[in-house]
Amino acid sequence: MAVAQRKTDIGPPDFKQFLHPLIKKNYGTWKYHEILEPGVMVHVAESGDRIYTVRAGTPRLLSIESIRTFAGLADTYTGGYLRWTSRHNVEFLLDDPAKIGPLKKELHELGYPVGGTGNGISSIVHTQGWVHCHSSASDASGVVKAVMDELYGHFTHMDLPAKLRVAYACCLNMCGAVHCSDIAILGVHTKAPTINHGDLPKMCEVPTLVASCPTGAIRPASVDGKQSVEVEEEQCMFCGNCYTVCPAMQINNAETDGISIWVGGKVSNARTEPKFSKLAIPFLPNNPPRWPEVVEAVVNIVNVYAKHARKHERMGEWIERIGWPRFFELTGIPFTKYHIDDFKHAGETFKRSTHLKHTR
Amino acid sequence: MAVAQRKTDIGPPDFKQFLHPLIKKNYGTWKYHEILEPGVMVHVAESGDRIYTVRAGTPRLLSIESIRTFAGLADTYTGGYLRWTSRHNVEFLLDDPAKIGPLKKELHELGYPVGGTGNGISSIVHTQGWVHCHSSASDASGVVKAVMDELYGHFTHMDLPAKLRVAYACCLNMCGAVHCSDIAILGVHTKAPTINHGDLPKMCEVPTLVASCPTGAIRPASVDGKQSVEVEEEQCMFCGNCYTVCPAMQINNAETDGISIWVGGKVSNARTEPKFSKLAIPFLPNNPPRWPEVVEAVVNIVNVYAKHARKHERMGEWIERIGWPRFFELTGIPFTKYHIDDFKHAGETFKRSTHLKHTR
Amino acid sequence: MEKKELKTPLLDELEKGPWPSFVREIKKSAEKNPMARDTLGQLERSYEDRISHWKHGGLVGVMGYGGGVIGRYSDLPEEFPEVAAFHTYRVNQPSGWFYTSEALRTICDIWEKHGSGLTNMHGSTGDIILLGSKTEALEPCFADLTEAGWDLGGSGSDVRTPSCCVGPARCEWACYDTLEACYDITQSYQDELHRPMFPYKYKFKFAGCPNDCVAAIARSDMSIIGTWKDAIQIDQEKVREYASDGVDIEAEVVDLCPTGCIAWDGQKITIDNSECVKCMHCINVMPKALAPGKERGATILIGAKAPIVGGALLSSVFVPFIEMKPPFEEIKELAEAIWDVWGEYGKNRERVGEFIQRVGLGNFLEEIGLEPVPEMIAHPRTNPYIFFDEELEEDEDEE
Amino acid sequence: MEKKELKTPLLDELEKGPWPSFVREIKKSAEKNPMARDTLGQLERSYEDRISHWKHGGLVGVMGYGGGVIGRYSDLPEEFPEVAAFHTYRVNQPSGWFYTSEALRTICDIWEKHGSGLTNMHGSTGDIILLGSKTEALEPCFADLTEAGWDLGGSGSDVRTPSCCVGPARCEWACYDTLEACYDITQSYQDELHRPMFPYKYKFKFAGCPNDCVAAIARSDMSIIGTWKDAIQIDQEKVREYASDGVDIEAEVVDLCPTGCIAWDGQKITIDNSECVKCMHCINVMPKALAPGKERGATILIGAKAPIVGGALLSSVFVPFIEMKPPFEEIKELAEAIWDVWGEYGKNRERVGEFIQRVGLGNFLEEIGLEPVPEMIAHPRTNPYIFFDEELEEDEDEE
Ligand code: SRM
Ligand code: SRM
Ligand code: SRM
Ligand code: SRM
Ligand code: SF4
Ligand code: SF4
Ligand code: SF4
Ligand code: SF4
Ligand code: SF4
Ligand code: SF4
Ligand code: SF4
Ligand code: SF4
Repeated sequence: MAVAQRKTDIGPPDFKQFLHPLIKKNYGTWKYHEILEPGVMVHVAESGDRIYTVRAGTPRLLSIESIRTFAGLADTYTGGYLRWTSRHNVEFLLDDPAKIGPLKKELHELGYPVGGTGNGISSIVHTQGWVHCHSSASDASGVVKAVMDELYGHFTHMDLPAKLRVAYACCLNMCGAVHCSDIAILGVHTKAPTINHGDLPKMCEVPTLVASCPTGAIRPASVDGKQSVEVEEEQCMFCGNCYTVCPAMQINNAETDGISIWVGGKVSNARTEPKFSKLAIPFLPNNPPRWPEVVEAVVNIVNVYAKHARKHERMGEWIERIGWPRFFELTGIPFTKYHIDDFKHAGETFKRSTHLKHTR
Repeated sequence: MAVAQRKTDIGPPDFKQFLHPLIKKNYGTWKYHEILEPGVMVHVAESGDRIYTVRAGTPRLLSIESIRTFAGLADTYTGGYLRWTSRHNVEFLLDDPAKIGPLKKELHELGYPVGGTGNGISSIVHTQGWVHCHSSASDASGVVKAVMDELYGHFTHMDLPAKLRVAYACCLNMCGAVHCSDIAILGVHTKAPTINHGDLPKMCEVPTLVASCPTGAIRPASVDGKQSVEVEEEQCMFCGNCYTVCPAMQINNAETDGISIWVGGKVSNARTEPKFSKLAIPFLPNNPPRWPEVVEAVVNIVNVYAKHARKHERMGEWIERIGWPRFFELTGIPFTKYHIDDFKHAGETFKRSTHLKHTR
Repeated sequence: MEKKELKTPLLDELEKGPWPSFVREIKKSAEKNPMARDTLGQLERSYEDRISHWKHGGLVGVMGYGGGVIGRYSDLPEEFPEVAAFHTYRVNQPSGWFYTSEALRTICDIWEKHGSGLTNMHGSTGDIILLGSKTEALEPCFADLTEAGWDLGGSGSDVRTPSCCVGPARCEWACYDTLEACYDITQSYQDELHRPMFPYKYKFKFAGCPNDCVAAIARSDMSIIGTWKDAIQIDQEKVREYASDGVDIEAEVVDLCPTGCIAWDGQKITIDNSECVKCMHCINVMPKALAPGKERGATILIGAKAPIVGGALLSSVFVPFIEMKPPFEEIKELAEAIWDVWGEYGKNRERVGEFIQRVGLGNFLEEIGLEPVPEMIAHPRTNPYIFFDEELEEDEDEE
Repeated sequence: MEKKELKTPLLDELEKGPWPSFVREIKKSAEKNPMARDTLGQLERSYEDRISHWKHGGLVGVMGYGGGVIGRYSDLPEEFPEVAAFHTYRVNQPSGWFYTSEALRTICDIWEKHGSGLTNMHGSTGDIILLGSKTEALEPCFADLTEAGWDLGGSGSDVRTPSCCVGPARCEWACYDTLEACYDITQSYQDELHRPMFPYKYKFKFAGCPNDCVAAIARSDMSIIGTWKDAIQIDQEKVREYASDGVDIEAEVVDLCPTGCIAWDGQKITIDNSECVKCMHCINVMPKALAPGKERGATILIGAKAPIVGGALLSSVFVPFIEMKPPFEEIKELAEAIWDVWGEYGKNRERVGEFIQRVGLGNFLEEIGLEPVPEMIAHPRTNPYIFFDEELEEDEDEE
């Protein structure tokens, strides 16, 4: 096979060649923006120029066929200019407001919803799941699809007190900003790894493996005369780190893998400082293809939030105002010992004051 | 010597026998109180009865001569009833307001200042120091006396934005609520213990001693053929725990012991949750008999606080409002690497947002 | 021994200034008492040398007791023979530090007879500290003390002398009887107080309301802090009086309420009591107008301690609300359950607050037999490292 | 190989409902592409079995690069031979994810030729993910990509593909040129990006203002977040417009300002800019009326990471304010200084945020040669365990 002349370290193409002429002209001199309707924004430059954005949801996992479709739409409506957002939405950049309607119509017909702006729910940042990752405690795209089918109305309408960012990760590695999301859906393993003693000596170095375990649950052991390891099950917190360094430590388990729900994180510095998400539901079963328990749990939390939070109040800000006891009360989620931190900084999460509401 | 019949486990006397009759009568039915002037309060019962309190500062270390003097004052003015407060002040309990003036006058003449109530400075909770403790990095009573001589006006006048609680402890054991004080003055060792290899094998068990060190700085070693230990000086954080378990680990050091200053702690749940004090000044020299550097540092902090805080704002509440950068700016205290936590939960004290004032 | 003139130029400096002087106090006793005189001498030496001249204590005490006396020896016994041994008693104070002049005189007389004549009124834990006794005087002094109705407090790995705020004796905010609770608990645990058998010390402190005038949350393994459940009592007439007397209710009260649950319309305040976190601030500012509710009790918190060696801790919520009526059975059951678990699994010199962090609050609650409630935490865990039990799936299915 | 009919009843369920379906996407490619077809088949099996059927990657990649390709193998290679090896490329996206239709078509054509026809637009780090290539296709595909002007991003223990918010291209709040900074840094560190030589991964993210639309503070080892120093720009006329258009300025702006530094008198707002912490909230609510100040730059924070294995971290302040002008020398000097220290002393798989906590921020700063400033911390230490240097006394005497 004739291989083309090989280049390396050229880096990404210069973004400037991909900018809409109107953006190039008004680069860095935007004055303000308005959200005209869900998914449609205008940014007005000091020059008076206006660039219109139409944002559409995607499943992130895209066939090249769909990308070509988007390219076609761009050619028709934007002179060929488009971008993606940090949450996997596609954005078409128009200089002619008259084209917004027709573009929206086409997107609608193609099944890509226009929305995701302002005080609503945007696309769920997510990860590989069973589509490509070996560590995943659940699928990613399937859970996301099932949940978004129910949250759809909050994508196409800006009807929540504030932005509500949902994220999904399929294992504790948490690829994505899952740990700082208003609602985080997280695949969890709940059983210690099964050791393949046959493969282990071939595939892995025992000292590296032993060192990989943060709780020291893994110890060298001789099994059937071969150098291998054993796991002190009581000490295992199912982090999967051993599996990352050694494939013979099978952490995936069809029976005991499942999903946990976390709430109240945020990234922006708006009003309050960025926050981590906190545990709401420790475990829900893996129930493909539509994970009804997970969908129901997320929808319930969104509904309670939508009903009780004040304008501009993110999930975490709302919960901090009302207090965690009331969050559990209002959502009906049972509080368990699993909610109580017992990791390194656990003591920092205990309530060290008498500021209590005593309403139960 | 004829020893009286020996009793044990009788416990403390029943407090009820020591209560003023008016207190006994109105026990648990107090309605409200007023601070009539610094050090003088009235508590009014539902029955309409009134009990007056005159509070006076003491050095805490009292000769029985002085206690007898207080007893005499009580006989004269209160029918013999008096108490001490949780901050080592003495309180005389009167039913006759006409006696307040004469009692105050006598106390004044005896050199016991009346005050310590309301938004001012009460007595400094403190510890043994060189008067009785073997661990002390500095004296207690002497530092307290020198500081209170300068803060005296805030004891006899209620002229601060809020209560300001000063506490002193002579070593990191922190006997007293030093760690939650508006201003804490704390004796510190700053050099690793000197090991008395001669005494060590006689006085201490090496394994216990090794285990006592939180940083693992102590290791068994054989010195001149005897079982002893050595200290990895770089790992020592001068906590003195080894000295507590083994007298041969001499932590006291005339050259390198000194005093640190901490600010912004509180105990009450009023408004904000209780808080720990935080490091303001890592080290000031031991300079008996009047510790001028320490006195100056404390007075400076009090003055800056008095000038800038709002009404009802405790030291820590004020600092949290203005931010730590401004605290260091206003007080002129240099910020050093010692202020940055590097202990177990250090990461929790880093600034993890962009909420900054950028005014420097 | 011949009485030399004692020069204390450094300490004399501390007789100057307006604040009452401890040097003056030592001198008062030193006039008659040779132990106090040597105390003064040795202290002056410390001031010269910038170092303590005391040595470790070693085991001294009174028969049958494991605590209550702190042993202390001078490292300059030749120069200051009267304080060669200089042990202190911790005498258990009465609840709320209430005395009669007569009771005080009794103590003074005993201490004049057996010791240095120096005291601390009081120690940081709350005891009457009798500062400096020779070894041979320990037993006779103890006998006289008990005969007069006084007993020793705690030291070592035992229950430490409980203490409490002035409470219902002279404070309108006491949500339970701190003095009675303190007395009852102290009397109930005389054995645990006098005979060290725990992994480390265990302190009780009783505060009548969230102002916590005895600093319970900062320095007691079991902090019992009064609170209430129902509505704050309001006398609107008096609120208006404060307003017209110059209290800026908007700035001083409304704006400082941590939950923003008070409103003031110039005529009356309204409180959304379901949002109130019982912080006391509004009540503190207007004691004539506001008062805690009527359904009163206490929050039990556990685990406070000073920094040695894992870092200081504040107590954390254990029971959000408990009624506080004699004989305080729930408190006792709780304390004993804690001692059982901590006593069995706690390490030497591990305070209960550290122990709980080591074993995990969730596991600890299970051992104690207490239900986890969200009031115990500031927020749920942020890390995903959950130790799921084996029976997880079944548990969940039950819901 | 014969084309059997593929039944995917479980996945078909996920074609229902209003949200665009990833199953539909896979099917689109599966119509022509056998790899996509086997992806679908194996995924259906995962849905039946409730488990992933992928195995660890092992070392695959393109010549001369240590990263940019994630190796992946099926554990059912007999049943799904087309995805027996199914590696992904991470193709370095352009700053701000801007494309032309032409550029996209080029990528699609290359990927049609060499791979599964499936992509992620984009990966969580920001790359264009080309999902599924056989081992033998890796080199030719890479050659075509670079020929067309595209290069790979990072994977493994190297600089990871930097990403940035849309910034000055379409946002009025960008306090510096995020796109240029991202491009410049990416180009400057091609070697560090393609040849893993660090203890672990190192991510850069560039956000133009504290809204942080690229979640830099949550997931980048070096988070460069735009901010300003001077006064917020105010157009009072427009403020009044918002007010009359129904924005409740008191409730929505004044009450929510974290430092309470805005006031509104019904006619104009006043901001005490010395108290403003640049949180963006007031500006977010009234974009026509308010804008960040003119003295703009960025705050550099370091150390964010996901939880594995010491718990998640947010980045923390490292340089409170820095000007952001090409060629971004300060950022580069800082990054390189960090890599030197972390590279030398960091443990394997220890992110820089964890490393700093292990060695102590104070020590780290000394190594890097940066002055400690109080902006770096939320508050000073509360524990008294200070590692005093030997030269302490002299240091202090100098002041
Ligand atoms: C396009 C995008 C940047 C990009 O380079 O791709 C973007 C664009 C804008 N963001 Fe954003 N944000 C984008 C991701 C984010 C993220 C990151 C994320 O979600 O992972 C955040 C942090 C979220 C968090 O805190 O968890 C983010 C927090 C904000 C905020 C602060 C919201 C808050 O109150 O906390 C604003 C201000 C506002 O909306 O009032 C904001 C405002 C804006 C503005 C209004 C900025 C402007 O003047 O143009 C843009 C339109 C907002 C809208 O969608 O309503 N943008 N924005 C991203 C769109 C994602 C999407 O498709 O939905
Ligand atoms: C007598 C005493 C209790 C005792 O049993 O001995 C006591 C008595 C009262 N305290 Fe206290 N407090 C006493 C120690 C404390 C302590 C403990 C300490 O200082 O170590 C605290 C916690 C301090 C802290 O947070 O660091 C304390 C925090 C308060 C507060 C809350 C102040 C705040 O805003 O944070 C109040 C309310 C107020 O003053 O507005 C209060 C209020 C009161 C009232 C007004 C209660 C009442 O209605 O009678 C009493 C007179 C206050 C005064 O002195 O102005 N008391 N008070 C203690 C006197 C100590 C002294 O001699 O100065
Ligand atoms: C006398 C007293 C200080 C005072 O001048 O008032 C005192 C004095 C000593 N304390 Fe204390 N502590 C005293 C109240 C406290 C308090 C305050 C309290 O109880 O409210 C604390 C902080 C609260 C706490 O318990 O954490 C306290 C925390 C310590 C510690 C650190 C314990 C910890 O877990 O962090 C030690 C070290 C130890 O136990 O080895 C200690 C150890 C000591 C020793 C026994 C020194 C030793 O290592 O052997 C001191 C004997 C001094 C002497 O020669 O008389 N002392 N100690 C206080 C007891 C008097 C009394 O009974 O009323
Ligand atoms: C593809 C991607 C997820 C996605 O679907 O988008 C991904 C996929 C993997 N990540 Fe990730 N990470 C991806 C973004 C992230 C992010 C988000 C980010 O970069 O903004 C994070 C959190 C931020 C961070 O870096 O901490 C992230 C934190 C991890 C971790 C935990 C690292 C840590 O220090 O805590 C691991 C575990 C590891 O490094 O061993 C990890 C490991 C992995 C591995 C390589 C699995 C492994 O153990 O070998 C995954 C390969 C999946 C596959 O088969 O393709 N991935 N990973 C993202 C990269 C795409 C891209 O280049 O654009
Ligand atoms: S979150 Fe875990 S399972 Fe999911 S893609 Fe990342 S490493 Fe793989
Ligand atoms: S899953 Fe984590 S805790 Fe369990 S054995 Fe593996 S590395 Fe250790
Ligand atoms: S603080 Fe330290 S030196 Fe002072 S009395 Fe307590 S144990 Fe002794
Ligand atoms: S002083 Fe503390 S840190 Fe230093 S050797 Fe002793 S026990 Fe260890
Ligand atoms: S704690 Fe409360 S009840 Fe006790 S004295 Fe203080 S204010 Fe009164
Ligand atoms: S007690 Fe505190 S929280 Fe409750 S209403 Fe008063 S100020 Fe507000
Ligand atoms: S981070 Fe700031 S500058 Fe960047 S897109 Fe978001 S709002 Fe605009
Ligand atoms: S940016 Fe934030 S802190 Fe600054 S004035 Fe606006 S709301 Fe207040």
